[in-house]
Amino acid sequence: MSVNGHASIISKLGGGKKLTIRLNDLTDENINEKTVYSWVQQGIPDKWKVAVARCLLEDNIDVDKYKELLPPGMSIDNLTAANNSIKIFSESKVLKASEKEIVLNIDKNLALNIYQLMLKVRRFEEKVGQLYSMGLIGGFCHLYIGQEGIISGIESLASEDDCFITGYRCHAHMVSRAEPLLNIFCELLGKNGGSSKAKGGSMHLFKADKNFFGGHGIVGAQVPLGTGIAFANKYLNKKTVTFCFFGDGAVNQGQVYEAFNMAALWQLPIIYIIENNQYGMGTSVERASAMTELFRRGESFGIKGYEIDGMDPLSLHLCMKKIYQQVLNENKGPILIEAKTYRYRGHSMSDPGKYRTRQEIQETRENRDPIERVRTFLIDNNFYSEDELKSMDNKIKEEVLSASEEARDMDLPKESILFDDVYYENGINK
Amino acid sequence: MSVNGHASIISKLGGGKKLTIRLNDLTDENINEKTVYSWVQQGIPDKWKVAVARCLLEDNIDVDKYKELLPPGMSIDNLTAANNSIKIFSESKVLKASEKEIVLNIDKNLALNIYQLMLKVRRFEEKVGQLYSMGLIGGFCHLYIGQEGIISGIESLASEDDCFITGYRCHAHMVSRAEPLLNIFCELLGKNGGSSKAKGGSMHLFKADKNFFGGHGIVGAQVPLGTGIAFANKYLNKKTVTFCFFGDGAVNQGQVYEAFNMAALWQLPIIYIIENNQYGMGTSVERASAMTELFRRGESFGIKGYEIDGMDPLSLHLCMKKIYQQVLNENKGPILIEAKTYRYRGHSMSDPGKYRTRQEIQETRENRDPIERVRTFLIDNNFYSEDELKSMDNKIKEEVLSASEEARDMDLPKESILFDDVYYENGINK
Amino acid sequence: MTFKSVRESIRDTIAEEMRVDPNIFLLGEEVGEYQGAYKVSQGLLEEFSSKRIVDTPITEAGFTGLAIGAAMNGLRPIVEFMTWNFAMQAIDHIINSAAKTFYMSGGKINIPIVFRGPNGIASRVAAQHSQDYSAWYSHIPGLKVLSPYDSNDASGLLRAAIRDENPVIFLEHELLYNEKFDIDTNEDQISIGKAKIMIEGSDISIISYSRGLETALEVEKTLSQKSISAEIINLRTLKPLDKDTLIESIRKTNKVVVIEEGWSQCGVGSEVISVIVENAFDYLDAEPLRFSGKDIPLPYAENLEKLALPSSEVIVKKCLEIC
Amino acid sequence: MTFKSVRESIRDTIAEEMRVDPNIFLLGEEVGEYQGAYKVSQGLLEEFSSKRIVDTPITEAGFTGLAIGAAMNGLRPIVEFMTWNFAMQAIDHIINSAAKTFYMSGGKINIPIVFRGPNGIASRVAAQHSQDYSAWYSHIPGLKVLSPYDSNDASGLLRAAIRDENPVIFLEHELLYNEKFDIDTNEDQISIGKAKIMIEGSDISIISYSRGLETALEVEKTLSQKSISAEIINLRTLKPLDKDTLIESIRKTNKVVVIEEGWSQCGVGSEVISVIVENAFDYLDAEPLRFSGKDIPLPYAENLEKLALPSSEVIVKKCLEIC
Ligand SMILES: Cc1ncc(C[n+]2csc(CCOP(=O)(O)OP(=O)(O)O)c2C)c(N)n1
Ligand SMILES: Cc1ncc(C[n+]2csc(CCOP(=O)(O)OP(=O)(O)O)c2C)c(N)n1
Ligand SMILES: [Mg+2]
Ligand SMILES: [Mg+2]
Repeated sequence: MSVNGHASIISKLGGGKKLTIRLNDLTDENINEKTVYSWVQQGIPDKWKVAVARCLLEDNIDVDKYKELLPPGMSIDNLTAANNSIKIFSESKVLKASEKEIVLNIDKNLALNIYQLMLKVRRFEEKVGQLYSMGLIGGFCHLYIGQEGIISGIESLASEDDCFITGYRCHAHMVSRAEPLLNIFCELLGKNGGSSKAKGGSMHLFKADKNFFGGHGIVGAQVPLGTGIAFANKYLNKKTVTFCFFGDGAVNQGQVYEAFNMAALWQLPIIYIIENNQYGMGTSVERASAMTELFRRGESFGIKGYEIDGMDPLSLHLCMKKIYQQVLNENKGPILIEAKTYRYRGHSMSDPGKYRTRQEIQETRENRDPIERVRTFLIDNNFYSEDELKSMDNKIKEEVLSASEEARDMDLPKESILFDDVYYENGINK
Repeated sequence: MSVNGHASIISKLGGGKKLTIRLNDLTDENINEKTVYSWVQQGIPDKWKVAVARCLLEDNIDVDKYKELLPPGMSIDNLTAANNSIKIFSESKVLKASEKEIVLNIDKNLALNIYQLMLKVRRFEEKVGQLYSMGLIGGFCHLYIGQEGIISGIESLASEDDCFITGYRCHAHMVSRAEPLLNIFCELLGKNGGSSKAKGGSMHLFKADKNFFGGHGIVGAQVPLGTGIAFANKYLNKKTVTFCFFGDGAVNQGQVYEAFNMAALWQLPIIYIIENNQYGMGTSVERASAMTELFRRGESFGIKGYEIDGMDPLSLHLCMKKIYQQVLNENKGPILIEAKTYRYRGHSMSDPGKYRTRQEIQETRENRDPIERVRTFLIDNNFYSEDELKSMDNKIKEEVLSASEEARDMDLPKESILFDDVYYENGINK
Repeated sequence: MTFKSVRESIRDTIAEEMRVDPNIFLLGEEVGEYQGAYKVSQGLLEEFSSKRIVDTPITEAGFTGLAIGAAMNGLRPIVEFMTWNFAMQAIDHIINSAAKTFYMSGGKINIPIVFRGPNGIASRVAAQHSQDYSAWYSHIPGLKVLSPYDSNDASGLLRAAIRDENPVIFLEHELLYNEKFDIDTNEDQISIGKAKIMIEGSDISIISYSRGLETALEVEKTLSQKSISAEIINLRTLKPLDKDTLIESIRKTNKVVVIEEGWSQCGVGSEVISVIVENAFDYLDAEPLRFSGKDIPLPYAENLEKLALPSSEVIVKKCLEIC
Repeated sequence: MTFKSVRESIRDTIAEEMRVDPNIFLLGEEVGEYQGAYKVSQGLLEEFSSKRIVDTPITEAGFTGLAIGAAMNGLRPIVEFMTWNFAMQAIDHIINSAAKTFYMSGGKINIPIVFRGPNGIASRVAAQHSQDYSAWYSHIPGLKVLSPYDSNDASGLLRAAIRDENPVIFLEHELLYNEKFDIDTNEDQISIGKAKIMIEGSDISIISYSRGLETALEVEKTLSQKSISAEIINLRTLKPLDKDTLIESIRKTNKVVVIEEGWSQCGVGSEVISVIVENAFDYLDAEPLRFSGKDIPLPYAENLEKLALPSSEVIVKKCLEIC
């Protein structure tokens, strides 16, 4: 394109003065009006061609015109990504706190909290697995072992007023929201004293007084439900954030996108968290999803997404904290998080698990275990000694053991409660 | 960044030779190895900085490194859009055939076909509107007036083996697939001889022998159904394309995304066409959709999307033809099209239409009418005279009138058919 | 006594309740700016603003789940389905998330929510838009199912529904919206679970609900001309069913007819008949009669559509046979 | 005569039919590589490849609609729902797209498709995973609804379903999958619409379906020890219901008991009772008895779960009262 061509572009864009203002607006540089005027004679320098092309694009001036302005390695399509309407698409990305940030921002107490919660969940789940194998727990039973970093990294930044909701893999969320272990064990064992009066079982745990809304057995259902919880919080002017957890399998459910659209349309204070443990039952993400970058699944609905390593609880905590504050204080919800994680056990206790290799599991356990990771952090930073951590673990194990023993000694629920809780005002259904 | 910095970048990228190969690979230019070598001494010129930054990005070399390489007006996020993983996102775009392309590629016959089909649909629908107002048609009745450019631009490139499916706004698709007008009128009037034996009415028209699969009353249902039609074609090794039409309101239905994911996962030969007439009943796109660039609604599922002006039937025809051939011959399905259009009438015949201004309708009719547009083309290119077109119109009007009169004279359906067609082997339900 | 249409009765009741309780809100497709697809919510947006009259995208599963979530967390949603046909897209949430949660949570989480909209047939809209869901919903424990006939039912039952702490299914009928009836101010709020004897009689009990009562009342008129005294029972609540009223009536009349526009198999009629034969077998002097919509998807043509619904002439004829 | 489990019978029948007709394919969640959540499709992927044994994402509405579309266009899909509970997400397609299309299109488009999977209760999986959909589906014209009890039913009815040109609902029972039964080779294909008299009797007719028959057979055993001769009827087809067999049996025994695991209101039992009193009223010597799952969401605890289901002891006691 001749210098003449460039001159005509500049005039189409309103002349040197207007263009200067636009370029300063568009970029971080502070370009001088004179300089821009000089381009009429000298042509637009390579450095500025992209910015000028963006102006042309904004004004919808014929496409062919700016093709030539683009440097090698860029197409018009790439350029459009720079303009407003598509901004959202390029904002999704992988988030990670660096080692340095972690050391600077996570103190002994916080790390301990995260560590202890993970450990409590792990020991609890291990015991549940044992009880199930002994035939003491019925039905389906989905363990969270391997995924503890996610709930712990989040619980440690949330307030009690913040709301949680998840699917059937919900024991950890109960532990996290401080339900006494005894009650959860009683529920799983089908005993009097169970969190849901032994009516719901493993998949239907709730802790309404701490804003944990369950515990839902239908894959994906918690996404609209959680969106409604956030809707209510906004309606009631409550300053809280809702955390809505679901799986990489659930992510293909249509109702998820119906909820995304409404959440984005009404700017609801919710953070959606895909716990991507890489399998929905026996189906790997690749076999279930055409687009496997699940954190991008909100983009078609205007929701920003971030991928975070769920096996690195401290990094997750820091990244989530920023997002949490944006949603809480700056009305930046909804946001979508894909937390990469892994479950060490089968989908449920009855899963033969032939769809993946032992080695895959082994390697993840050895190299990426979230508890080990924080343990190392605690030791490396001289917060605790090996011995201290060992005795901490023992204490938790004892707590778990004694709660489970106590639960085993409990009675079956009274038969008289069979017809209770069908309707709120009791009795009508009897 | 000093020249030294640039030299280190070049070495990180494998040196001048490797870099040359990569740059040639990445861009359309043919850059010389010597030139690239010279950058070690002289620094990377502005023109090439973007391409080099892309190489760094590809190799996952620390982000901060290439920040400085980017010209004003570009951010790293924009840059990522140029790289593979997000390729799909930037491929969605607005398509349009230029005046020149239209003149070169659309001959008299083709233009006439498109014109006549549009006209036939319009005159048919006008008559239906009259009959409805006279109380002769019952229930809901959704007219297609204003949207004729879409079906006509597509029918004129499709074969009889290609499959169509749509929602309740389906009269035009029947006309397009050459159902005798008499049968459609009979159906609408609830008469013997109706396309669906007067059992389905306006929303449930089918022409199985020409691969039109209806005519569905549940918003969004046709999207999985259409996907299944394409699934069957692929399974049976039939070389055909399925065109699945739905509205800007339907686009928020979750099942649409379930279908998108499967279509993309299994690479089905289907083209989804959003007929964006800007309203779902009384709700404008802006009030229903968080992300109003509906052609991007497939991106989160790996489906490329294009926006096309549905009021410019000749341009639409040419753009769609390319896409059609890609899907048919190159297995490039699924593809998503957003055809921008407008309905001149109410959502259904009973819509008071208070959600938009008369002026908005009037302006669209006057400035963007698809029939007028092709009429002008036919005249400007001296294919037909005003008079010829006038008499064409009269002929169509007569055809429509006589079919409608004949239909009005038909009997009501026989009462004996009431229990037919519940089950395939008749009689069981009597 | 006021005289008003069913449509206005529903609208006015919603407005009255919303004025009292700020946590009640209405959501659904076209309820706001469009004033409701069937104009039931006319004027509400103006009074309550878009915070409380919420237009949704066309996403039944999504907004139903959202409303249930909101109900779990302190609000009292009224969900309008443009018609109940479209609620099938959301039925998993209605059953699994709304009806079962109170029980599954051991009484921890109750869901005060009303699902409402036109149910059953409209005029000439064919099979996909013409299904009666009365039987399906009344099959489900955890739900209450209400089926108003006249304006009085509409306002009194809807008030009870909105004030109820449980998920309530409220089945309106489009072809009754325009009908005007007297409103009995003594029945400001109608007890859920109670049927209403609309006309007392001694020879035969005719039991129906919703628009079926139009037919029932026609039948009663003809029978009374033939000196047969029919008792007309309006079920009002389909779940829990008012067994007592039904049984008592049959003990008196010894004959029973059930009329429903919906399909017969596992329908409301089958339940009513079963309850009666289980509990008043010895009082029955003739086989119970059931008149339902024909066992076919509803056809579009005017003559066929009419044939598909229960006809008062046929019912009268059959009644005469057993009376 | 072969002796095999219900699970194998279903699998083998699918395989046999697939070998004959290349347009039959199976799709659903985990049917392929995982070999079926309940291992019903064990080995099928290996034999038929992923073209015909199609693992889907967790998208019930989507894959159901997709399968129906495929059936409109020349294929014969078998859709496996991991359990019927999850089919609620897809029920709009089953009813509006599958059941109604043949009628709405005036006979132009038929949908040869089988929807199958475990229905009703499993063990200890609580309310969201424990619903019996028999009553709902048999309410709908345009569907055929089959409910096998033993291996013979499973293979014979499934073969009929797969060969049928209409949408067929095939309701299996997880707790029967492992049970082994004789297969009667004379019943290679069982006629849809015919009930089976499993045990002939003269004193009382006990009618049931699916796992309810286990209870029915227990009851029969106890009654026969007390010299009461019970006729056991296996409904097999829930829609269309075999009225003739039911009526004939009652004409003989003059007493009727219906057992179902599902809920009672508008349930299968209510329909059976209605059909009987409408058609054999004068033959009934006692009020019909109905035993159903309790009208509550199914609880998780072992003792409560048991209480929620019909118990043979209670049934025997009631039978003795009327016999
Ligand atoms: C609607 C529905 N379909 C199917 C199921 C059966 N099911 C339970 S869990 C599950 C897999 C879900 O996988 P994912 O979302 O990845 O969660 P994860 O189990 O890995 O935590 C399936 C298919 C269900 N519960 N609900
Ligand atoms: C599931 C469902 N919900 C609601 C309706 C009622 N309804 C019919 S058409 C329509 C609007 C659809 O708008 P759009 O998809 O934009 O199509 P258009 O009418 O503009 O062609 C609605 C809400 C329906 N038929 N189905
Ligand atoms: Mg998973
Ligand atoms: Mg529209």
